[in-house]
Amino acid sequence: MNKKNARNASLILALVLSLGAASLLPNAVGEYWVRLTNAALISSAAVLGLNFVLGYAGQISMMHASVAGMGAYAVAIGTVKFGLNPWLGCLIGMATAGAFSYVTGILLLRLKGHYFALATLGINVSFIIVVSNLVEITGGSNGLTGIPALTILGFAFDSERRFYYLALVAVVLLAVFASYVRHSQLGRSMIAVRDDELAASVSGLNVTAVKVTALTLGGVYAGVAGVMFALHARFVAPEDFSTSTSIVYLAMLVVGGEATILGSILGAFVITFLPEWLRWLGSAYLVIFGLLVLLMLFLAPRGLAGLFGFAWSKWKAQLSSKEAGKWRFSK
Amino acid sequence: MLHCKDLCAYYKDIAALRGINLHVDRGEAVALIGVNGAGKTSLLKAISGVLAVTGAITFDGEDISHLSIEQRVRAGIAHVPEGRKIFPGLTVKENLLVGAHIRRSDGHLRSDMDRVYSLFPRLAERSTQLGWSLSGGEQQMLAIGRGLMARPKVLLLDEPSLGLAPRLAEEVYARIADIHGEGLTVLLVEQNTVLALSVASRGYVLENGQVVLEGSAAELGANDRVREAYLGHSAIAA
Amino acid sequence: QSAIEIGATVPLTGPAALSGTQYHNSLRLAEEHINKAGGINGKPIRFVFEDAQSTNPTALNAFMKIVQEKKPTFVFLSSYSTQNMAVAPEVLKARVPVMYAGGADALQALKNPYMFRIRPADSTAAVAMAQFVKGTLKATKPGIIYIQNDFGQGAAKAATKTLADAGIAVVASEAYGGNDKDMSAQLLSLKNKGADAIIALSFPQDGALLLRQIKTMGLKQPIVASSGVFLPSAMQLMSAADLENVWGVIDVMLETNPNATSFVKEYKERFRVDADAYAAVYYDGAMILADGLRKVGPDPEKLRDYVARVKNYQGVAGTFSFDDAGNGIHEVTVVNFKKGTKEMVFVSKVVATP
Amino acid sequence: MAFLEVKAVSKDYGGVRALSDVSFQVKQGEFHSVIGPNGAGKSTLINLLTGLARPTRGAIVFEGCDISSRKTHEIIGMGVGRIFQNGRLFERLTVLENVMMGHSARKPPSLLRLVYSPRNASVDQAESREAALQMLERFGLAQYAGRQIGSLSYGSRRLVEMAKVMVGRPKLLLLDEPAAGLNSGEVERLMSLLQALRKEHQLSVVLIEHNMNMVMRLAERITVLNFGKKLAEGTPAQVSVNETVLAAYLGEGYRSAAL
Amino acid sequence: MQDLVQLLVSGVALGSVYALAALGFVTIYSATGIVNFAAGQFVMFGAMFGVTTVLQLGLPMPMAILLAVAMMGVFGFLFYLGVHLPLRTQSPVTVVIATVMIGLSMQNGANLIWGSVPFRLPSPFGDGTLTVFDSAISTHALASIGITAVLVAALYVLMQHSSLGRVMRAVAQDFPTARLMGLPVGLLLACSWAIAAVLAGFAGLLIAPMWFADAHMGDAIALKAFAATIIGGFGSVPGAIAGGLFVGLAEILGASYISSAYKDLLCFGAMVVFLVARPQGIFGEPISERG
Ligand SMILES: Nc1ncnc2c1ncn2[C@@H]1O[C@H](COP(=O)(O)OP(=O)(O)OP(=O)(O)O)[C@@H](O)[C@H]1O
Ligand SMILES: Nc1ncnc2c1ncn2[C@@H]1O[C@H](COP(=O)(O)OP(=O)(O)OP(=O)(O)O)[C@@H](O)[C@H]1O
Ligand SMILES: CC(C)C[C@H](N)C(=O)O
Ligand SMILES: [Mg+2]
Ligand SMILES: [Mg+2]
Repeated sequence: MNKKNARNASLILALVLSLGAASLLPNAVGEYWVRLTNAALISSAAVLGLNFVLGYAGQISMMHASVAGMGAYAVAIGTVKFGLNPWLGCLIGMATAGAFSYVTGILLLRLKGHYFALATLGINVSFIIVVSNLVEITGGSNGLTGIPALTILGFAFDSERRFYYLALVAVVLLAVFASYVRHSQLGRSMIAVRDDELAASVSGLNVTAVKVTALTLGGVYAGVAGVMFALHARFVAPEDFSTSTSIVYLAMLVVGGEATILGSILGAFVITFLPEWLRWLGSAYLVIFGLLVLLMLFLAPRGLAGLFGFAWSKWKAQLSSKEAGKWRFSK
Repeated sequence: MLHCKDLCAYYKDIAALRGINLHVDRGEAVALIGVNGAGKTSLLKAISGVLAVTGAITFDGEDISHLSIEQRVRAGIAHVPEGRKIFPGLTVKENLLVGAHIRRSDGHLRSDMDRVYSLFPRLAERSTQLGWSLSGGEQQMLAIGRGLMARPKVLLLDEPSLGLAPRLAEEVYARIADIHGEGLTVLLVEQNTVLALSVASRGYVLENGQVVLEGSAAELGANDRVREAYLGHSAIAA
Repeated sequence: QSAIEIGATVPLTGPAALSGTQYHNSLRLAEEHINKAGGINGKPIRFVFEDAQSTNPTALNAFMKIVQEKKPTFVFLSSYSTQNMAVAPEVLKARVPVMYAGGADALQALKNPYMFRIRPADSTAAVAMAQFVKGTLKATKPGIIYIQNDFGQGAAKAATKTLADAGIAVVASEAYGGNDKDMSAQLLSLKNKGADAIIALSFPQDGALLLRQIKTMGLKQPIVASSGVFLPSAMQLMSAADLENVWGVIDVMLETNPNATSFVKEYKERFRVDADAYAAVYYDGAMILADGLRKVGPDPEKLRDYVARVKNYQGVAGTFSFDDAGNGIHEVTVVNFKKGTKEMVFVSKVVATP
Repeated sequence: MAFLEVKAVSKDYGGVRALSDVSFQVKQGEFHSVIGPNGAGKSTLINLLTGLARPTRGAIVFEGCDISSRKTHEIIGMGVGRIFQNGRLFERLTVLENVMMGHSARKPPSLLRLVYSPRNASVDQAESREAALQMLERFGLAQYAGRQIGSLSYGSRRLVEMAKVMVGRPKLLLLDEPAAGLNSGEVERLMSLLQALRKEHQLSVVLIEHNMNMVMRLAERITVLNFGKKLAEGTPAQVSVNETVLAAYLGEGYRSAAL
Repeated sequence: MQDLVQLLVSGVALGSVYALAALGFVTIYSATGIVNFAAGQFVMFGAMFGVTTVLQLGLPMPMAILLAVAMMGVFGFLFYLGVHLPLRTQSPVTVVIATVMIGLSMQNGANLIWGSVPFRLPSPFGDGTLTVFDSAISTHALASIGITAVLVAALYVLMQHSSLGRVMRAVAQDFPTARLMGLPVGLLLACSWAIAAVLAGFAGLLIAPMWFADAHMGDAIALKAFAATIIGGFGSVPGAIAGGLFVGLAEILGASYISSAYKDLLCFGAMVVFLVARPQGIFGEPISERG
């Protein structure tokens, strides 16, 4: 089936490109830019996760930052307070984030649309309140410092450049898995649920189960992001995972292109870099940033990936548009 | 009254209409028939302005190709769309009132309401029920009623009998005949060819975006190819 | 010849801009004065500003950008503790000395040899407040109300401890969120628990709101509030009535300091707002730095050692003597207000010993 | 034992009584049709059969177990397939993917399966894809496989929906006006297709249709509803001459044509 | 007991403010089907326009307020042209993010125009304090409760019982079909935005004297107002009131009887529990779907 080949082709292409970039980039640019790239990669992980929840299953989750926070704090507390090995911390972090999403999913997924959105917003707010008040465990609003760096056989990911490779590999793996899920029956089911819950359930889907799966999967991805955040900044504080961060993740996804893997990553990069590029504008730059993103939405309402996707969908349409008229009488 | 010249329409790169020529004279009732995917709905959409086309559409002698949907409605073209498109959150009554919105409430509003209610008594019973909860047929009745509330000069009907019980379908067509008798011009798409030809004076057969056959109802009814493809057993069924 | 570039990450957008703009101004003023006075042995000095915004990652970005692009010999950080905390590890990596004004104790706990605080630590102020409540107000059942953030939580802890050490139990300790607009519940519980004095640990705007609501609710207890509440930006939000029976424990009362008069005057003329404590300390910081540059030259390590050794520097904001925890200022000022006016009256200077 | 048994079922919506104690049975492999005027309660009945609504009173027994309080996906999993009266498909999926969704009636998707046995997962994938393509072929939709649903005409959508349901290999097929939007030529085609599929999979069918031609030719038994009550039940022959039915539903045209 | 009364009074005052802000959400949602994340910034602009007309231009109070509200109306109209119109046909999520982004610009724009120093807007009702059931409440708070009530009633009538409201809802429920009915959809949407902006304007003008006005006042208010909207049931005007009071009271009572530090947790926790128990909010949404 040519469609599948094309899909794989584009995937492999993406891989090659990113690996190519990997080897070059860090030496090409200054440390500050590598730092931003790392930040963007970390966000990419989170947004790839959000893409399952919103892009595919169509649930507007406004707690994504807090889920990442769960992961981040799990590592931070584990390593700082209990002296765990960071790698073990990572696993715990991802597990915590996943479990957290799973539970909230079970609790909240009867809620539809905006009701779910706000309930999750409430969760995120609550998360912030809790972590800023459990001073003994979380260090309160001062946050937790002294998180150790990851190391393999003596090689520590403690500089921006070194961390870059770690983040890159992680994101590529996450992206590949995401596309694997998308093109499985599970991926289709998520989209089906988004399009029409009634029809989905009548196709034999347990709608709630599908949503919970999407949320949990997204949670694990967010967990990875959180874990990376903690091991990158080596410092976590409540405000890093506030609702506004959740909204930023949403913005990244929409700007990049809902329901597309490429878009999730593009969006994360654009929204991370754009404000930095605009710094020269002085105190007006956040105003301009907002307007620019708005402009992007006008020009590419289906997201940046939509622009890329357009050409290729055109070509795809050609394959199928050979009007084979059906049971017509003029034989 | 309504003239279409070389209408062509594309969805991205799929051709839905390929050079349609058609005319509906004042007070006429014209039927469009054709297999699904032939382009019937697209043609109605083109006339009401939902679908952008190339070619010329004139109404009452004026070129309306450049007019917006709103303007065309005000000019007197009402389109009862495929798939009912009832406002789910409005009651039956509210749906009808929205249909009548373009005519600043002239005196006839009440009487028109009553007319629709007498046409479809079921709607009167359900007048305070929300649109989404109506049965398929009830929605269909509401869609037609809403179209009539606009007091159009020409009424575009896309499969009005769809989902209606046989008896009601006949009734509806009898009413359409009445209204038409009162001078309303009608252009209708119908799968139930027999019914369609029972009110229509003329008809067009569409296929793959083109008019392949055109003639009076009688001619079409007599045409073997039409009988074979569109009348089939339904001739007996009706 | 090329100027000596000094980095400054200052919050210019978001809520933190409130105090950020203050020292953005005073640093620019300092730059002028230094250069007018012949610069650094003839070389001009130049401040390179980056917006730290109001979150940690953005503060970190700003710091990294400056460090990478300018390789500055010295950097000024913001006055927000959490931002300072977030940047700390990078400061150590970059091995560049910095001055900051975040108040939290957690900062000095880092023992980061490159970080110097140019403000009384929040705990210093809190301890002073506690001492004042006990000593002057003779309160036996004080209550505390604090803003729920690094500053409030830290200060509340310190105050409670000092009082406890002095054998005084805090009868009620109530928190409110930085965005809260109605504190009546918290105030009511202070009242019911029979507090005979209220320690208010607040930021500027919520502080003003708090004092107003205390009056609306008709609470009569004497109130001792933290420095943020008496910054000009907060003062203009309050009426004389709101300030009745209120004491302030503030970083510095510029009006009482002869060295400050010209600074205050010029600042007002230049920026058409009143200078506050934050403006003052950053100005002093810049001046201390200038001296250092003149004496030891633009070398980070040498500058670090120099600042660490500064003792009894008389600035517009008071006396700077850096201890080995990197704290520059150890005294705070107690003030209150002339009846029926908003005019600040000097009460005492407290040299707190944490 | 009856294959499907509807026992004295009633359904109220606030003031509206959509169904009032309706009973009938469907035998294994039977082709049973439900007809009645608009608003008689036919779709409501199917909603009850598929767990989209709960009966106010009465019970529904399928293969011996009471499904009136089962979840929809459970009922579908038991081998019930349904199409909606006004066509419901997944706009963001291609025609092929839509039809593949029917497969989940037999094998619900699972993340664990994807992670732990990717091989089996890909086998399922291929399987459902094959099934879907064949079904599209039979419904004459093959050339639409790659298309977005939004780009199909009304009639074609109805057929895609049918194809999707059939991929789930149901034992009991519930059709709510499948012929609506098809012209008689297409209806003929649909009928022969239905007959064929029935034979292959020993399907039992409940058909709701206003197209009497289709009903009379396919149905073995007919239940007539009117205002939520059962008006009559019997063979097509019996029903088509039943005066009340003619009056309430079929109408004069039918009588004249029938004679 | 006496405390309880005081708490209830404060709670109601607070709640009515949230409710007032929530009305903006409700209008936009029920008239365009969009959730406006810039709503908080709308309120902020209302307050800031007040700052300009009252403090900076020094106009007499009634005139100043009228002018500020009028400016908001115009702003709402422009907002439609600049933000919603270009995205009319896009998925709601896209539009939601658009409102988020414009909100960011509005906030920082305000920071540039009006600076970061907060303002204290004088109250048209004076600074007095009344004692209701011998517990303290400022005259201003009392007045704003009254005004909120009036606005709510007006909006309810407009939306549910006027032909304008009817067509507005039609446009929100099915845009393409609304056009097919020949409704002046553009005009209607613009109207809705203008109305919502005016409501937000009132909210801002009433809030500023109590809580001060600065570029960042919007966020906190929006969060609580959003909660109120949801609890009440999206798109329901009476719901906005019920929701507002729920949030206001939960906040105050929670702070006093359970824990001030965790009161917002309680407030949102209560909300989540509430939603789980009643997924459609108090006044639920009538629209559902059927097979
Ligand atoms: N939104 C769309 N995008 C792309 N192609 C479309 C779209 N709508 C219709 N088409 C194509 O245009 C052609 C005509 O469609 P149209 O709906 O006009 O047919 P129709 O005669 O109304 O069929 P039916 O009787 O089934 O309603 C079909 O081939 C259809 O696939
Ligand atoms: N959720 C609901 N709320 C209120 N009334 C409802 C609801 N669902 C159905 N009804 C009413 O119940 C009656 C039966 O509806 P149903 O859809 O079963 O009719 P039907 O037999 O399918 O008619 P049609 O042939 O037109 O589809 C209708 O009058 C409808 O208005
Ligand atoms: C604005 C100030 C009150 C900031 C506060 N002193 C802090 O340490 O963060
Ligand atoms: Mg059609
Ligand atoms: Mg039905």
